[in-house]
Amino acid sequence: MPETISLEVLRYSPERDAEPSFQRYDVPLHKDWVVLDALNYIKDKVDGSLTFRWSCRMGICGSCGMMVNGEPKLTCATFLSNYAKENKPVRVQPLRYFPVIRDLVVEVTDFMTKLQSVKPWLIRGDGKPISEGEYLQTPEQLDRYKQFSMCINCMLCYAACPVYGLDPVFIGPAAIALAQRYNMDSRDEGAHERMDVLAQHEGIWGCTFVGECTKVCPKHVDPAGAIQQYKLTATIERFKSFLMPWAAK
Amino acid sequence: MDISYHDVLLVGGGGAGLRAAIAAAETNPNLSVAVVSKVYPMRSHTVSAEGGAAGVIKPGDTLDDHAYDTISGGDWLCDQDAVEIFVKEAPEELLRLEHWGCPWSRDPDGRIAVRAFGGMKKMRTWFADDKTGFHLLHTLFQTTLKYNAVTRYDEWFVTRLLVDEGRVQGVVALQLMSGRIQAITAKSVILCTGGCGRVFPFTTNASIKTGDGMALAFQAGTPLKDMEFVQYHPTGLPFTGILITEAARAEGGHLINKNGYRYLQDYNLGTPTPQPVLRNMELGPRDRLSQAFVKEVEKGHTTDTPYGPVVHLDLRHLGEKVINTRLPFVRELCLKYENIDPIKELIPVRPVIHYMMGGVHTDNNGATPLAGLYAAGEVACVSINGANRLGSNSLPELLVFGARAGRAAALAAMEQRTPSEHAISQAQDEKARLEEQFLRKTAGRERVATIRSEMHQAMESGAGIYRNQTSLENAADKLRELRERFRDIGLDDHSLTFNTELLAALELSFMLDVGSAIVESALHRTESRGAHQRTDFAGRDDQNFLAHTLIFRNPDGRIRLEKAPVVITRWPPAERVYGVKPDVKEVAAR
Amino acid sequence: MSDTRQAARYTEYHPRWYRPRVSTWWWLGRWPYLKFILREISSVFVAWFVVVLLQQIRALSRGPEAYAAFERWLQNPLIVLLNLITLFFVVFHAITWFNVAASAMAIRFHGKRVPDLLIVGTNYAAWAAISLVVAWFLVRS
Amino acid sequence: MAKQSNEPALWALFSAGGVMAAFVIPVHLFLLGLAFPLGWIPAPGYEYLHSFVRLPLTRLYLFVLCFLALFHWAHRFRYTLYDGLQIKHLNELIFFCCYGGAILGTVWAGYLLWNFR
Repeated sequence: MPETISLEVLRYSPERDAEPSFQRYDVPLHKDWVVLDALNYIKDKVDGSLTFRWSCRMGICGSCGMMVNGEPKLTCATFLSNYAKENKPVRVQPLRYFPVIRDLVVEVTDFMTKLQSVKPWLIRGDGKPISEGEYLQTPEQLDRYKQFSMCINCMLCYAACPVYGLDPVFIGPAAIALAQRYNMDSRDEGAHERMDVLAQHEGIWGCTFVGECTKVCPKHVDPAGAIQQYKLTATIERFKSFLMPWAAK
Repeated sequence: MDISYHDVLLVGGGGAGLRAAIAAAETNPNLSVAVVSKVYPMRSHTVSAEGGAAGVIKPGDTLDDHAYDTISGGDWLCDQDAVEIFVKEAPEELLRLEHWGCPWSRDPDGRIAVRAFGGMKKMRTWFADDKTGFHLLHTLFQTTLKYNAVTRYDEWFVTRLLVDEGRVQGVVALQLMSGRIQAITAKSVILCTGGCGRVFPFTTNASIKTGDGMALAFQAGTPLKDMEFVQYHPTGLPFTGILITEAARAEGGHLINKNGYRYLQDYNLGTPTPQPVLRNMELGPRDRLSQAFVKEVEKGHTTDTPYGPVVHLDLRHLGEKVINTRLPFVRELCLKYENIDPIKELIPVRPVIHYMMGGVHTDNNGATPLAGLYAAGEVACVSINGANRLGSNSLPELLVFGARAGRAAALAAMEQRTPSEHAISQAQDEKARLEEQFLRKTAGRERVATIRSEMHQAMESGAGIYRNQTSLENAADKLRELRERFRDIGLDDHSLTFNTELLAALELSFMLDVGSAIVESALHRTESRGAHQRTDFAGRDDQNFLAHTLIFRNPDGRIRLEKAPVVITRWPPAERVYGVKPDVKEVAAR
Repeated sequence: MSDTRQAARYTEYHPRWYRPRVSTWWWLGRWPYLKFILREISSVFVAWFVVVLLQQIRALSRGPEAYAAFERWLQNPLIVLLNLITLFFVVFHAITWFNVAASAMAIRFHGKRVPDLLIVGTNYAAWAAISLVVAWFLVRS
Repeated sequence: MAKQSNEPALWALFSAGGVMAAFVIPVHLFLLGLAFPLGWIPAPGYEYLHSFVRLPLTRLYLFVLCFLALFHWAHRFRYTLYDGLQIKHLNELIFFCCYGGAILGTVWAGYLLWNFR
């Protein structure tokens, strides 16, 4: 194993640069180091102006998503040694399809707005008092939405989604999966409200099932599956309201 | 300068901050509530909590049992009135989370499931697999999205509190994206910035946990309480410091030394049993387990690795099914970060800085001695954790006291009051200071990373699991030196756009303050209690130290220490007894 | 089609950010994207098959001579080549379609999700069976 | 309430067509386009085919196959053009060409099969 590895990191300063460019750094190659460790090494020892987000370093806070050799990755869980044998610099870029604020930091407001737009909270008509205890939910009922509740909002799925890249009005994988997380929750009664948002062209219908969102998801949420399943639900609902208009709310 | 006006301002968007925001908004929907957070709320470190949240819900368990476990776990330094409030309100808060959609793990009949946890005599820890903090934080965050009264300042960093006329009037904050520095005023300010694990080199804490709120309060003259009590979690992965949850031991994992021996039996923690027994062996409290590790190192019974000595956590006998269904995150972390499969292999672990028992001095409603200033969560010290926090008490703590602080702050904010001229002018001064000290200065010679790493070393060698007068004084001297050198700090980055180096420098400055508060408080307490173990003062000294340590910073910068009484209601100080004899077993039933 | 479209919402105040336009040829760069486009293109060949089928029906209804001409047309090397490519694409369509069937339809049985492999396997088995039936009708004469 | 879109219907047709196409087109095409013309398998005679297609059930099957396969094509091709070529301003035109083509093809199939003698 060589003792150092080269990184090509995208640098962009809105105050200085018209266009971004790649800067090359050589960093020590330790067996336990992930890409994020290399970036921190650069920031601490070489160039304090290198800019990126990170926090927990254990794959749960969702801050450190970047493109590593063209693939969306959590850099805290991407080992440098995996790239050592390729003998060419590891390319680190900001998440694709998002506007770049600076270096490896992208703009997140659009994503946050989309999360909010699908009403990701428990909607219930009755509102039982706390004193009456919990809403019952069997392990099987929990299992129905569990997978969709695992999203850490790292946005790798958006960076993998060409539909979002081509037309950012698309609500996108994570937000739709989150809506499904609540739709499938046995305690929730808000599916109808959410359908107004999801069943638009910008919602599920924009998705062409490229399927990459599911492949890059570090938490195995399967947003592509969520969207396809919801297409079926929305279609059935639509036919129901067409055939039985009196039954629709 | 731009000024925004709110009624209640949350500094920090983690579990406590979001819970407080919702409580404030519900107390009075007409109030303008704002959350200022240096990261997007769902990135907050609450997300990393794994094992669970304690709350009495099952038949056979009582509030008094929970209170007793908490108080004895805290080595009688807990305020017992606060603990009584805490254990009573914890189940209500956890149920509220359930009503907001938190995916708590369930029993087959659909009721909330509970698991065993360290230091707890009964099974009362609610959990969502081993990602409890993650689910709790995301549920809270998603629930706040429905409150339109809550304004968020995401990725804004608070650099100081605005204090005038004896009360807090708001904060000065820096917007990372634009570099804008402005005053955000409010009638009540609640600090919910979490702990300060990053003062130490080896910690489970995320990079954002730099003690910001503690330092902000300290600088404003508010006392910090019990700062000498820093919790080591006995099972962190070497190098990364990633936490392997206590739930791994609650499910039946064993800690073994290099001879394959369950060494905890040598440290007055009971005797090995085939099934996990509550308050016994691996389910003893964290302070005692971490201290046992140091003794094992001294005996030469640990295994050496490039990242220091380790012992091993053995989960293999639990089998694939238990590991995959109850501890999936443990397995994921081991596979991803250590290339180890706990189903087949031993997990190397060592104690790692995990939690700050001490914090901003507050009363049972989160109010600090400074009017208008509140604190809740890890940043605060109520104190329910005393000298050692029990696992799974921190999540309910941030809910209970987050909600209380939110309500109290909202009630206080209903009075009419406008920020004073002088407070606003402080914001101008702060802006000028930041520009002069960091952004425009080009001559500085010290690097942030150098000072930070020297601080880490000073803290680890001076104020680790075992301390003494010499080690602490050396650390104190070193921190004073670093504080001096910090004045000569120089940044590579003078940009206004997302200047993370400026952020790191401001955080370092906060950490230097918090670090000295820890060291000075530890020097002051000449006894050993809970997580504070002095080799030169072995044993608990209730005569002199059944008291909280309060540390103040005077306006002239000098430090002052005081003692404050511990509230004892129904549980007079006694010896902490852990472990059972083999004949009186209380088997943790599954 | 564009009805109540709202634009993507970004923060109001921000520094000049960098936002490259997605290249028209975005799908050439990565194999999974190319595979996606090929999968989508398969629909053209599905349509081509319908054209061939309708030609056959038309020839059948016009009598034996017309049908013989149709059969000669099918033997034209260009048509054979085109049909060979078509076969590749329709098989590609079938495989990609069956492989994602499990993720598109979460089927539950007794509260447990049916394993993906079982769903996909059932699809392949049905494919084989249906193909045999269709073939039997066409070659039994 | 958002405007009721026709996407559910179009998607349902696309999906049904996709299933149909996946299950039966490969074998049809293999026999009709390759195996018979190249003589790998003896081709069925005119008489047999003619009488077979005259069966109402066969005609219904062929009609459904053409109808669904064409709508499958229309939907998928429409989105391929959107995504692949980024010609968003031509959305309406693409929409009418694709589904219009599918409707024409279906009408043609219906005409041929209805009048099949």
